[in-house]
Amino acid sequence: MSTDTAPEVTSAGPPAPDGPSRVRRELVRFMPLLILGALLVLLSLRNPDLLTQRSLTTMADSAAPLMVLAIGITVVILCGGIDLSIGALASLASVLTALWVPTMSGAVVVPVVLVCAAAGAVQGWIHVAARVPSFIVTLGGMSLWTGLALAFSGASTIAVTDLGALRWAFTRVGGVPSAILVALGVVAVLGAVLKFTPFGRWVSSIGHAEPAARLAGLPVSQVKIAAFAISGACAGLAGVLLVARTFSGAPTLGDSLLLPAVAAVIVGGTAITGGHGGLFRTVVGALIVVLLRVGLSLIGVDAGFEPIFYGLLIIVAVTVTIDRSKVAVLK
Amino acid sequence: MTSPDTAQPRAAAGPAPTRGPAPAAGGRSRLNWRPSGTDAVQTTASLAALVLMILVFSVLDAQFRSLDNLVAVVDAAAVLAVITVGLTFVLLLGAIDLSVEGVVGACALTVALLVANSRTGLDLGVLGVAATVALGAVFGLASGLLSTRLRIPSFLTTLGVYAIGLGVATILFAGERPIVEDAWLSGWASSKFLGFAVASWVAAGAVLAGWLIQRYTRVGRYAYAIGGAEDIARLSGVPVARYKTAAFAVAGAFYGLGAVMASAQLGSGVVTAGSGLNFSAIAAAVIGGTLLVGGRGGVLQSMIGVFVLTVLQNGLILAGVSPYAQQAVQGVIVVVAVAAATWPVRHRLGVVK
Amino acid sequence: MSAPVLSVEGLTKRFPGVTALDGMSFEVRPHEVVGLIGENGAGKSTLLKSLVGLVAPDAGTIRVGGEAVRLRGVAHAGSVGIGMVFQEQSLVPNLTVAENILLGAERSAVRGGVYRWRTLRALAQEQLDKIGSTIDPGARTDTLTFAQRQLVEVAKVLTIEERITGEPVVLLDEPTSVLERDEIATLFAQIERLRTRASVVFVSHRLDEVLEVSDRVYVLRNGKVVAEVDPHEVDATDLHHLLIGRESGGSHYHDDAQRDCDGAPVRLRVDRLSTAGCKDVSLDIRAGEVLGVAGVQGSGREDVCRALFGAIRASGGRVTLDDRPFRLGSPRSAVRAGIGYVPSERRTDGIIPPMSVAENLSMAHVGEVCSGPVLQPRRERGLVEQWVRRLGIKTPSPQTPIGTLSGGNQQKVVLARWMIDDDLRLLILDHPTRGLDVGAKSDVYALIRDLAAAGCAVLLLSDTLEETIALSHRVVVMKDGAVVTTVETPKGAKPDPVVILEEMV
Amino acid sequence: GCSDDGGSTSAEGDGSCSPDEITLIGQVRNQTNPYEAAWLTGGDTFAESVDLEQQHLTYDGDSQRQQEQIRQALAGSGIECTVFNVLPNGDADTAPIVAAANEAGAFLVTQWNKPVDLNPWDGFDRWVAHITYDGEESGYLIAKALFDRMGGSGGVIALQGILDTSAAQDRFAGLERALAEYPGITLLDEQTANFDRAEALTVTRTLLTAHAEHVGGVWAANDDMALGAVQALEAVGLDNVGVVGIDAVPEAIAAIEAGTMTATVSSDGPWQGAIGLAMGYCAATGELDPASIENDDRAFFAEQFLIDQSNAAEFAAPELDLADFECGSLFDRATGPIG
Ligand SMILES: Nc1ncnc2c1ncn2[C@@H]1O[C@H](COP(=O)(O)OP(=O)(O)OP(=O)(O)O)[C@@H](O)[C@H]1O
Ligand SMILES: Nc1ncnc2c1ncn2[C@@H]1O[C@H](COP(=O)(O)OP(=O)(O)OP(=O)(O)O)[C@@H](O)[C@H]1O
Ligand SMILES: [Mg+2]
Ligand SMILES: [Mg+2]
Repeated sequence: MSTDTAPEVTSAGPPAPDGPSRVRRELVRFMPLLILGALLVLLSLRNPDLLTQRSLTTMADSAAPLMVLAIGITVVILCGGIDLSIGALASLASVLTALWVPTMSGAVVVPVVLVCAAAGAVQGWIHVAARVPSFIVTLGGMSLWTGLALAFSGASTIAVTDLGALRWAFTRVGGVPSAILVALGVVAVLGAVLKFTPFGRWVSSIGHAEPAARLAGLPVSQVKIAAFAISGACAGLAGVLLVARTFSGAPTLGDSLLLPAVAAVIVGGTAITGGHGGLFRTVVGALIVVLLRVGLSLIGVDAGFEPIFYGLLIIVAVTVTIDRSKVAVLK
Repeated sequence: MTSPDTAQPRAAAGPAPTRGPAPAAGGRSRLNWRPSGTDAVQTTASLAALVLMILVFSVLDAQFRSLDNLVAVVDAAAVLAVITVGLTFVLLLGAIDLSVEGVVGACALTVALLVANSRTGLDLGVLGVAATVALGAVFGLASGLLSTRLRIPSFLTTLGVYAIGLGVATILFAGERPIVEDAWLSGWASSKFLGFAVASWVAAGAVLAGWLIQRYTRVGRYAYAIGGAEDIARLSGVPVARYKTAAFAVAGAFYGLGAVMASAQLGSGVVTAGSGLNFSAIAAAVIGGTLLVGGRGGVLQSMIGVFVLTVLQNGLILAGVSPYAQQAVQGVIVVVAVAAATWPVRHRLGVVK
Repeated sequence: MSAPVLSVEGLTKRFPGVTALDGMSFEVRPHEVVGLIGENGAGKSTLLKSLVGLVAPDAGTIRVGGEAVRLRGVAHAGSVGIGMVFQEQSLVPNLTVAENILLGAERSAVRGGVYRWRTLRALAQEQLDKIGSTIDPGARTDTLTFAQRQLVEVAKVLTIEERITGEPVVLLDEPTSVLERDEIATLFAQIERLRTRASVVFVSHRLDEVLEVSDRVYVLRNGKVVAEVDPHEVDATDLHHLLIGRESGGSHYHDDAQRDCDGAPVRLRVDRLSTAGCKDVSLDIRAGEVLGVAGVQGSGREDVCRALFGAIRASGGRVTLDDRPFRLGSPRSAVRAGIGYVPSERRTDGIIPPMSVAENLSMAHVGEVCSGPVLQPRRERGLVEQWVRRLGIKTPSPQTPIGTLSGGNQQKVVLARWMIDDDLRLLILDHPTRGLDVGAKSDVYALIRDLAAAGCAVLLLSDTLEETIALSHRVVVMKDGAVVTTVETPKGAKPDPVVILEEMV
Repeated sequence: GCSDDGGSTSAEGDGSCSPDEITLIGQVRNQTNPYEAAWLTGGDTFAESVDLEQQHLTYDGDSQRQQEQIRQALAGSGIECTVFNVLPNGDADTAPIVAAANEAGAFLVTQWNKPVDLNPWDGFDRWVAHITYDGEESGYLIAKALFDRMGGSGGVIALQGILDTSAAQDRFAGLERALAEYPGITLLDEQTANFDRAEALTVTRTLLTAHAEHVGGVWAANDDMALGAVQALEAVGLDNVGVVGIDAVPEAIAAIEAGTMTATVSSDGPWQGAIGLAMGYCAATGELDPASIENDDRAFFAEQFLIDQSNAAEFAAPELDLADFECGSLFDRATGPIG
């Protein structure tokens, strides 16, 4: 929604091919990484254990499901929408995984991801076809998927006894937790699709200026539905990762990951209004959020002060990471 | 060409003529003859959905249409209504507020510790309530200042303020719940006036106040301007940052009042007094037509959403829908109701995000 | 002559890749109307924006009433007496007209912190009365037409008269580009009236208008003043010459390039098309033909275009494209069938401002730069550079965000977007030259001629009747949603605009 | 010091920690309710008695966060001498916590939630014990107290906890058992209020419009909901309705003394907070060998007390008896195996 009458745009200007602003531009780009490093150093001053290799890999491992969720919703946010159903969908996925693992073994991941992708696509379709704001559709979706998860699981936890089938998602490959490799694999695949096919520009075109994108004949509805399907698929995969980690599926297992996932997207510097941002930023954002979530409790601050520090630090983090030149109006 | 005689027949020619490729996100798009904005459609749709829901439940369940139940619905909606009024101001800006539960938690403890209670020797009464509302406003002010001065999205500032509020609440709680012993405040929940709980009247007053602020003050009008087109508001010399901050502060004051009401109802200062309220309030506002893009809807529209949610919850319980199924049913009904009501006019809608 | 109320010395503003203002000097004297002309991108808007504090100059001084000032923003500029109507519309869509007119200056309508709607409305009405407008101050702004909104903007800037006791300066950046004849006349009358009270800076690409209202005209090129002329001593052709810095070769409209298409097959046949704004419209276009559609606001001609492109829903009608039935669906299906559309509102509907020139150019036919589903950046760069050269698009690089280009160059990118399709069958042009300078207009005319010569059918809606007649083979006249007549406008036998005007109203 | 099945005490680090090497960690959902706050206070008291400090972890009822915290804590140093006393968020969360702690070699006591078929003796030599209360029994005890107050006839409303927790399900099963024994009592309605006070208030309020005339009692799966129900009853002006809950939070005991509530069941938060640490501490110092504990004691129901007006005063200010936490008397409150 930037007009050239907006002061921000005037002062920001386009990126110069080179020149002094280039350094600043690169700095802005890597700011999320810098802040991640700074936070890590800061926290490890209080608890040096945090900087050990074991601790760092554990942290990366912890971040994996959150990262997968956040990557999925990044695509929807880039389109200018929001998907509130990802947490509930991940929970449903965990229930389905736990239910199907006995019969399907390791192959269970395929149907689960497909089902969740379909669930996402249905939400996308309703949003597009009935023109109901994505907020409302996915809000409804959230309740529905939770309800289904409760129904399928009989409102209880389903233990997975045959863990061998999901061992691939919870082991180490050359010292690196496989879950984080899975997450990075998703980033690589989706990142490639966004970068090397027109899909990426369609997504940001729609996020920046949907009417213009429509009038240029872009497949706006299809892209939006696809974005929701991707988000759903990622939620499904995150659900599988959760099962591998907790040895069980439960109807509310992933619910609490919704807000941290959106926070990861924003801390990474993707504009919540759509258009500008990217997956790499979200990866770093997820790491920052996880660091704050676990790091703070381990440095031993009092119960009341822990959330206060969390609140302050997350504000500091985003203050530094966000690229203000790319968004005219911050909402 | 603006002569009334040429414009009139067109305007009267039937239900708002098709505008197509509907106004851009900023709304600065081509000719548009009637206020057929997305928000108007949404509001009508929600109202229709609400009426439909009431009719269906009334047919299904005799209890539902009883006068007692009307009172129950209104009383149940009171706290949510007050919170939603506050949140509406933030949504009008095009911003979002996730701090509700934290602010309500901190304020709930504060009010319980300031009025006559089981823990502190204080007995400030009305003054305590006022101080709590002011504390809410301070939290809102913090959200607003952080968003506008640091220029970061409200999603995160308010998430941060939520955490801070929760921390403050936890510190104030200190392991022991302060029980409210102030008869006047407890009376908000237990005494009735004209059949409704005093708290419901307080809520009604708050809604009225919210509507007056929205319509007759700069904070209210500028919230519309900023939400409609922030850059243009700035071009016109509106001190955008100041009024954005003010809108957040107004919202915070309403959260403070909501916390006071919740404490009165719960009988003690509960850290989680606001649990679930943030989400319900956003949902209520959006369902009513106060859209997240800003500049659309308003306090009264949001109230439609509040009643959609409250009636739905009430009706499902009375209709004996199993608790297991309630969540699913609730989600489906909200989507179906809004979608069905929007369906006939969906082609008139602009960019829907 | 009296001392200038506003003067600028050595003003310089550099944007990455361009110098928008290059040591510009210029002054405005009391009760004077100063015309400002220049090609797209000459720096006119940048100059005016720096005068209301929206652009911070890199060097130079701005003096108001002889005193050097550093303007901090619109509100500050307003307080020293400078008000502006922006080139892009700048009203808040969801507020009432009254609120918009007084936005940021509603002090007198607010008492004790309470808005008094009645007073607000009355104050706004006063401003509207000045320009003789019948717009309802209580109407929501997004229910107004584009032109009505332009008038509201003018009314809004006039509030400066009441706010300032000294000598206000009113800056008008292309206020006329979307106005109709009589509205322009009202505006000019206003400017005349203002002259007794204030000074005016007037920017327009319509040279005759500038000559008509101005006391003095500055000609800008590349951020510098290249000439200062007395409008009584020059004519439009001289200005044209000064403006583009070269002889204008041949006719403005490239009349010679119009090719006959009498024998060509019918490309598009529209039979009884109806939408909410038009009823039973039938017309046909041949391959290689430019069909103009004339009509006033509300004649329904926009509806016809948009319905053909699938941007709005048609309630009835049959369309054949190259004798095959064509289902009106979405813009996407239209594009796939070989139809292109250049929307009138470039900033919101035409371009995606933060994205690059290259991305904006290739977006509709991205298949041209892909193999399989994979983008080929090298092929894209080649294609984009080729079109940038071919159309003379001025951009620092193909990677530059299109939002920073001047209007004319943006429009050329939008045209190129459709021209890269070899099988483009029909191009719908909705006010394609809105806001373009004479040079850019001429370039766009040439492109339209080329397209038609290559066999593409063109459906043209344009700002002025002259332009419509000059470019078209035939002109369909619409009124109140229906076709009233069709006028042949062949090469060498162009009818008088008055003939068509009579049918329109 | 990795685990080897069977759990021998000879492995390095097993039971050979000197008292000052030991780290004590207590983890609960949050410190924003009296019950869990009291739990941590109990843990602190015990830690003090052995000259240590208890590290507090709270996860805000967020399962993922609990896992993240535990795993991160286990990635620290000196793990073989670390003791965890954990309240898993739900049944699902116990298995990964147990697996991770056992693998890292930390001593662990879990409470409340555990899947039925996961047991400490199944090769988890570091998982000292699992302690819980017989939820079915608690639900039954308060139901009986309620029904007796109602004179064995009338209608009750049931407020369930978070549906997918075994605590909620077991307690409700207890209610059903009692209902079967009291034919004069009818269950008017059952709804979930998610263990939440505010929600309980709204839900009860709604149910009262339908059942105000017939309701003689409200059965709630915890005290918080019971207190919410009390407020709802007050708001409608019904004052002869019995309300029962579980947890024995101070407010509920006060309410029982004041007569607005009928009964609750004590689960003794301070004791729970201390006993888990004590068990782990004894195991770490070698005074207690987990492998030698009887299965019946490694996963047991702890003793619980019904609190009504007759004995409410005794429970108003619960005090820890440090003698309960001597290594020899750790299992005194065990009433039998889970199941
Ligand atoms: N915000 C900006 N960032 C980068 N370049 C800009 C910006 N604004 C203007 N420019 C560049 O500055 C030059 C002058 O632009 P300006 O808008 O002043 O031209 P103009 O004379 O008003 O043209 P037009 O007739 O099209 O309105 C152009 O090359 C334009 O691309
Ligand atoms: N009395 C009035 N005079 C002029 N404009 C008004 C007046 N009241 C509202 N408006 C304008 O009408 C538009 C809608 O505003 P608003 O949401 O306040 O009104 P509403 O939704 O139609 O009714 P209500 O305020 O009663 O809910 C706004 O742009 C507002 O500026
Ligand atoms: Mg300009
Ligand atoms: Mg222009």
